[in-house]
Amino acid sequence: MPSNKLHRAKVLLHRPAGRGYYRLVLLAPGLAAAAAPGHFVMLRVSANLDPLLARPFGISSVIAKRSIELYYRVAGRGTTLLTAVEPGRTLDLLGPLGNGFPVPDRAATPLLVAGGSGFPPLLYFSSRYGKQARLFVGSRDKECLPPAAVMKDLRSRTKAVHYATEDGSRGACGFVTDTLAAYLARPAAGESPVIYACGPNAMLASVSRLAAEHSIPCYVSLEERMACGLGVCMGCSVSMKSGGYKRVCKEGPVFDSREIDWGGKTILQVGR
Amino acid sequence: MPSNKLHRAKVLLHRPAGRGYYRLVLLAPGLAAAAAPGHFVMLRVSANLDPLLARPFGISSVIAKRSIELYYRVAGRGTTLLTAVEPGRTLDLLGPLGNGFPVPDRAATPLLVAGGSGFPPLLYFSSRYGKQARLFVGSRDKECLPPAAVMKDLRSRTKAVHYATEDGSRGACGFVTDTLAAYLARPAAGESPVIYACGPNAMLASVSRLAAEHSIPCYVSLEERMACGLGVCMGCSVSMKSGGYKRVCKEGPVFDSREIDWGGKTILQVGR
Amino acid sequence: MPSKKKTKPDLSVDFAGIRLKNPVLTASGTFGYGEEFADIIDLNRLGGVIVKGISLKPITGNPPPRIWETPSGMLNAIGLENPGVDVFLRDKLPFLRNYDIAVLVNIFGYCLEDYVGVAERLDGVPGVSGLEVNISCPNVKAGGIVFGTDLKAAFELLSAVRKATRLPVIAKLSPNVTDITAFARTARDAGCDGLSLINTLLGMAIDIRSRRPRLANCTGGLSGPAIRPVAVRMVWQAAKAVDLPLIGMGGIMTHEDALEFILAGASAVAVGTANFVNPRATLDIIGGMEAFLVQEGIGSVRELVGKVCVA
Amino acid sequence: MPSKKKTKPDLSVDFAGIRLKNPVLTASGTFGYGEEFADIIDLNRLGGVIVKGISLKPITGNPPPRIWETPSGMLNAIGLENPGVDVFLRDKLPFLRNYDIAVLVNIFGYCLEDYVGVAERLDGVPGVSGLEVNISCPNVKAGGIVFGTDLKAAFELLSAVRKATRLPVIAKLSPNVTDITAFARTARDAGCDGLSLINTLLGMAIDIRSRRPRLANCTGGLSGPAIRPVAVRMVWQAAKAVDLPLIGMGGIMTHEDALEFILAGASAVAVGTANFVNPRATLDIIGGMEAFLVQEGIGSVRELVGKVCVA
Ligand SMILES: Cc1cc2nc3c(=O)[nH]c(=O)nc-3n(C[C@H](O)[C@H](O)[C@H](O)COP(=O)(O)OP(=O)(O)OC[C@H]3O[C@@H](n4cnc5c(N)ncnc54)[C@H](O)[C@@H]3O)c2cc1C
Ligand SMILES: Cc1cc2nc3c(=O)[nH]c(=O)nc-3n(C[C@H](O)[C@H](O)[C@H](O)COP(=O)(O)OP(=O)(O)OC[C@H]3O[C@@H](n4cnc5c(N)ncnc54)[C@H](O)[C@@H]3O)c2cc1C
Ligand SMILES: Cc1cc2nc3c(=O)[nH]c(=O)nc-3n(C[C@H](O)[C@H](O)[C@H](O)COP(=O)(O)O)c2cc1C
Ligand SMILES: Cc1cc2nc3c(=O)[nH]c(=O)nc-3n(C[C@H](O)[C@H](O)[C@H](O)COP(=O)(O)O)c2cc1C
Ligand code: FES
Ligand code: FES
Repeated sequence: MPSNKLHRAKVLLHRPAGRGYYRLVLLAPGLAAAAAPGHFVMLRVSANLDPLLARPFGISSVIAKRSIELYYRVAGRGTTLLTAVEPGRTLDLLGPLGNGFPVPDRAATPLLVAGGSGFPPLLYFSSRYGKQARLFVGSRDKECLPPAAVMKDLRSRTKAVHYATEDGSRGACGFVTDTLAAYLARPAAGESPVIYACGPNAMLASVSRLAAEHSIPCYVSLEERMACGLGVCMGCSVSMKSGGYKRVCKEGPVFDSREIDWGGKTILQVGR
Repeated sequence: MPSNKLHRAKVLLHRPAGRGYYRLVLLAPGLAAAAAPGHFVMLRVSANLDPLLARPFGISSVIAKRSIELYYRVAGRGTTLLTAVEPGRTLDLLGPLGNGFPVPDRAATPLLVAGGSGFPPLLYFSSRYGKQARLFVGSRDKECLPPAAVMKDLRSRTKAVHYATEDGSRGACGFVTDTLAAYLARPAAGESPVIYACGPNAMLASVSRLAAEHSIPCYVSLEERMACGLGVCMGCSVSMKSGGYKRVCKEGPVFDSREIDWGGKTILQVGR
Repeated sequence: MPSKKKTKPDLSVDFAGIRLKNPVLTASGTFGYGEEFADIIDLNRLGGVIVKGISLKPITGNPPPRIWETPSGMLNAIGLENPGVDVFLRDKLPFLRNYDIAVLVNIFGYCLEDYVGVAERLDGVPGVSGLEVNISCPNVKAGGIVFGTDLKAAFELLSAVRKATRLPVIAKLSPNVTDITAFARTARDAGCDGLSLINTLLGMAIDIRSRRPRLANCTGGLSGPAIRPVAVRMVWQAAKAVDLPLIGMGGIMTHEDALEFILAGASAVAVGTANFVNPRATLDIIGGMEAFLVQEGIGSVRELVGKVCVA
Repeated sequence: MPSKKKTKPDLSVDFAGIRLKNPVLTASGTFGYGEEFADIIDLNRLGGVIVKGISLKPITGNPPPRIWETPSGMLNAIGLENPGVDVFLRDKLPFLRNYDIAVLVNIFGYCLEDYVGVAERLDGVPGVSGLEVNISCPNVKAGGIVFGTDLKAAFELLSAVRKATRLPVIAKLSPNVTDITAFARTARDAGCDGLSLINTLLGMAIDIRSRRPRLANCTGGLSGPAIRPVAVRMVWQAAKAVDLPLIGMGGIMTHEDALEFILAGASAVAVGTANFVNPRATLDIIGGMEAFLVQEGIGSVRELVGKVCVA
C-alpha cells in the first residue's frame, strides 16, 4: 500500500500563544516521523463546504517524534474558524508536503531571516541546525515579533539574534534587511553565510537581492494560494527567471532565490 | 423603532436530553416575553455560508420569562453542527414566529397528539393549559418516545397520558391514532374534546380524518422547509382545500385541519 | 481652509433618474412588499425596495416543496405567487408609501400583453419609482420561447413595455445565456433605462432515496453566495458592453460583496437570499460600505463604480 | 433456490465501449497524471482517470494568482499548463499503465489543427482508453469564437477529431450556454461516442482594496459544490436530449452527490475539486455507492442511470 500522507490527527493542545498567534499541537505519528524543516501541511478548517479548501501551514516543530506543532496567525475566515477547535477533536491533515530546506553544510553559518509570520519553518530549522545559525528577525514593532516563547527558543538555539523593528521598539530601527545588510557588509570572521528566509514577498525579494550582491547562497520559502498542496491543481505556480512556472507546493515552498522571477507581479496578494 | 424579532441569544444550557434529543436553553428576554405555545424560532446553525439557511424549531418552554427552551433531534447537517455549540456562545435567532395555537376554551378538553419529534410545541402548551388536557403520544417503540424528563413533565401537567407504540413496548400496541380513535369512540363523560396535534404529516392527516368523523375541532402544527420564516420567500407554502396556498411560517404553523388539502402530494419530503 | 474633519461619505446614487439615498436595494422576491421586514429593520434606511414580482392577474404559484438548500445557496421554484397588480396597488403599495425610499416594481407576465397591461396600470401611480421587468424567470414561457433567452423576443417585449410607461424601465436579465452582453445591448436598443442582473441560475437537485426531484417543479432557480462569482463576471461584462446603469445582484452577503459588484460596474446593488439568512443584511451592508469609504478616504460611492483595474 | 446472502452489488459500467470497474473517474485537471495521488490512494480501485488537458505543444499557463476560493467553490485560471503530448506519452502515460484502470486523455488546442494533431498522436497508443475533447475551456479561443459556445465551430471541431482517431470520443461541454441540449445534439451529430458535462462556469472575483481581480487572468472557471445544482440540471437536460452515455461532474463531494448525477442520467461521474478537499474522495464515493446499493437492495448501479422520477 502507498505511503500515506493523509492523516486524521487528534488535537493535543491548542491555545493562544500571544502576539496574535495560536499554537496547535496535533498527534500524527506518521507525519511527524517524515517531517523535515521547511515542510508544510494542508489542514482542513471546516467539516462543511464553506470555507471549502484546506489551509497551508508550516511545521514549526516535531514533538516526541509523534506530534507536530503549528503556529498560525488569525488572518481570515479559515484561521478564525480554526481557533474554535477544542483539544480532543480530530482534524484532516495532509503532509508532510513540499521539498523542505536543504541541509546546511557543517561549515556553513545559516542566516535565518524571519519576517511577519514567517518564523514557523525557521523555528523547526533552528531545532536541528540552530547552533551554527544566526537569526535575523524583523517586524513593524515589537508587538508584532513572534510570540515570546518562540523568541525564547530561537534565542537559546541560535548563536545570535539580530532584531529590527520599523519603529525601533526592539533592536535596530528599520527593516530586517537593513540588519542583514549590515551583517553581510562585515560578516564575523570565519563564517561562511547561507541565507534561509521566510516572510512577506517584498522582504524575500530584498533578501534575495542582498544575497546576489554578496554572492552567497539564499533559500527562500514562498507562499502562494493553494488548493491541493499536492502538485495536481497547478494553482500555486510562481514565475521562474528561466521562463515558465514552478509549483510552490511541489518544487517549493523552498527555492534557490536566484530561480525566482521577482520582477513579475506581486506573487501573492494576501488575504481579503 | 420596530418591535424587534432578531436576537443575539446567549446559550445558557445545551446538552443531550436522551433518546436522540438535545435540550438548548437560550437567553432572549424579548423573545421569551412574546412567545406563546405553537410559536417557533429560526436559528442560524453556522457562522459560515454552508449550511446557509437558518433552521426552524418549536418553542418548548419559556423559562423565568427571559429564556426559551428548544428540544431538537439530530436530523442532518444543520442539527449536527448545532450539537457542537458550547454554552456561553451567542446564536442568531429570529422569533417568535408563526401564529401559535388558539387558546382553548375553559370548558374544552384539549387532546394533545404528539408523534415523532412533534412534542416541543405541545410541551409548551401543556405548561399553560395542561390541567384540562389529555396527551396522546406515539412512536415506533418506547426508545423513540420523547425524552424521559419531557414525559415526566407532560405526565405531571396533564390529566391523562395515552401511550401507543408500534411494537407495544409502551402502552397500546399500534399508532397514536388508534388510541385517539378509541378515546373518541367513548370520550370521558362531560368532556368536550378539541385536538391539538403535531408530528409527521401522515399522522396529522389521520388525526384530521378522525376529527372530521367525530366533528370535533382540530388544530395541526405543520412542518415545511423554510428559508426566511418571515413570510417573504413563499417557500413554505402548503396546499389549501379552498385552492391556493398558505405559508406555514406566517398563516401557520398551526392550521385548522379542515383547511388543509391532505390529498395533495406529501407536504414534506423530510431530510436527506 | 479645507476641513480636516472626516466628513460622512456620500452614499447617494442617481439611478436612471431615480434618486437613491444609498445604492442598497432589496432583490425582488426576497423581501415581500416590505411589511414583514418593517418589524425588524428601519425601512427608511434602505436605498430602496424592489418588490416581489407582480402580474396582471393573481398567481397561486407552484406546488410544494418549493425550496431546497444547496451548498452556499438555495434552489427555489415559487412559481411567482403574487396577488396581482390590483391588490398590490390597493393593499401593498400604500404601506411602502409611508417610507421615504425608492420603490421599484418588478413585473412579469405569461405573454407580451400581460407585461404591457401591468406596465400601463403602474404608469403615473404615485409612489412607484420605476419598473424592473423580469424577463428571466425560468418559469415564464411564451409559446415555448423564454423571453430572457431569446434576443428577438426580449427586444419586442422590452420595446412594448417601454412604450407603455413613462417610468424608468429596468430590464432584469437572465444569467442562463451564452452571451450576456447581447442581451444587455438588446435591452438598451429597446429603450431601457437600466439593467438588473443576475436572476437565478437554473438548477436541480434529486433525492436519491425517493428518486424524485427535491422541488415539485423539478428545476428551480439557484441563488445565494454560491452564484456570486458568476454574477460579478456578468455585471463586469455587461458594464463594458453598454452605457446603462446597472443593478448588480447575486449572492451579496456583506458590504465587501456589494463593493465587488460596484467595482465591476454596478451603480446599485440588490440583496436577495441574504435577507433570509440575516434579516439585517441590508443595513449591515450600508453601514459597512460607509465605514469602508471612510477608511479608504473615498468621498462618494459613485467614485467606485466600474473602477476595477484590469490592466 | 435463490441465495439469501447479500451479494456484492455490481458497480461496473460499459461507457462508450470502455469498461469501467466502477463509474467513478477523476475530473481532468484535478488529479494531474495520477502520480501525486498514488502516494495517497490505491489507484487500482478507481473506475478511471481523466488526465489533465494535453495539447500538441507544451503550454506554460497563466501568471499567478491562478486560484481563489469562493463560497463552497473555487475559481481557477490555470491556463491549461501542460507538458504537451510528447512528454505525456514519454513520461506520464507509462506510469498510469501500471494500473488496471481506464485512462481517458483530455485534449485541447488553440485551433482545429491542434486538436486533430493531438488526437492523431494518441490514436492506437496502448493504454489510452478514450479521448475527452475539451471544447469548453473559457481560455481556448479560435479567431474570437469559443468552440464550446458556437454550434457550428463545435460541430466542425468534433467531426475532425472524430475522423482523426479510432478511440472513443467524448465531448466535454461548456455550461456557459443558453441551451445545453443543442450542444449535446451537435456532439452526437458529429459522431461523438459520449459527453462529459459540466466544465466550469465562468466567474470573477475582485479584491475591493486593491481593486484588482483576484485572478491575474481576470476571469476564471468556477468549480466545486457551489455549481452542483447547475450541473445536475444540465446532465438531466442532456440525457433527455440525446441517446449518448454521459459523464456527469460538477461539485461531487459524496456518493450521494454522485448518485444524483446518475439518477439524472449520467452513466459515469467524475470527481474534481473534491480531490483537493479530501484526497480520498473518490474511494469514499465508491465505498458509499456500494453501501447504498446494498442498503437499497439494488443489484447494479446501471439500474439507476436516468431513473429520476419526474412524474
Ligand atoms: C507553504 C505555506 C506555509 C504557511 N505557513 C504558515 C504558518 O506556519 N503560519 C501562518 O500563520 N500562516 C502560514 N501560511 C499562510 C496561511 O496559509 C494563511 O494565513 C491562511 O491560509 C489564511 O487563511 P484564512 O482562511 O484565515 O484567510 P482568508 O483570507 O479567508 O483566506 C482566503 C484564501 O486565501 C488563501 N490565503 C490567504 N492568505 C494566504 C497566504 N498568506 N498564503 C497562502 N494562501 C493564503 C487561503 O488559503 C484561502 O484560500 C502559510 C502559507 C503557505 C503557502
Ligand atoms: C415550524 C417548525 C418547527 C419545528 N420544530 C422542531 C423542533 O422543535 N424540534 C425538532 O427536532 N425539529 C423541529 N422541526 C424540524 C427541524 O426544523 C428539522 O429537523 C431541521 O431543520 C433539520 O435540519 P438539518 O440541517 O439537521 O437537516 P438537513 O436534512 O441537513 O436539512 C436540509 C434542509 O431541509 C430542511 N428540513 C429538513 N427537515 C425538515 C423538517 N422536518 N421541517 C422543515 N425543514 C426541514 C432544513 O431546514 C434544511 O433547509 C421543526 C420544523 C418546522 C418547520
Ligand atoms: C425565493 C426567491 C424568490 C424570487 N422571486 C423573484 C421574483 O419574483 N422576480 C424576480 O425578478 N426575481 C426573483 N428572485 C431572484 C432575486 O431577485 C435575485 O435576482 C436572485 O435571487 C439573485 O440574488 P441573491 O443571490 O442575492 O438571492 C427570487 C429569488 C428568490 C431566492
Ligand atoms: C484546477 C482545475 C483545473 C482544471 N483543468 C481542466 C482541464 O485541463 N481540462 C478540462 O477539461 N477541465 C478542467 N477542469 C474542469 C474539471 O475537470 C471539471 O469539469 C470542473 O472542475 C467541475 O467539476 P468539480 O466541480 O468536481 O471540480 C479543471 C478544474 C479545476 C478546478
Ligand atoms: S496547490 Fe495545487 S499544485 Fe500546488
Ligand atoms: S419560510 Fe419564507 S415564506 Fe415561509
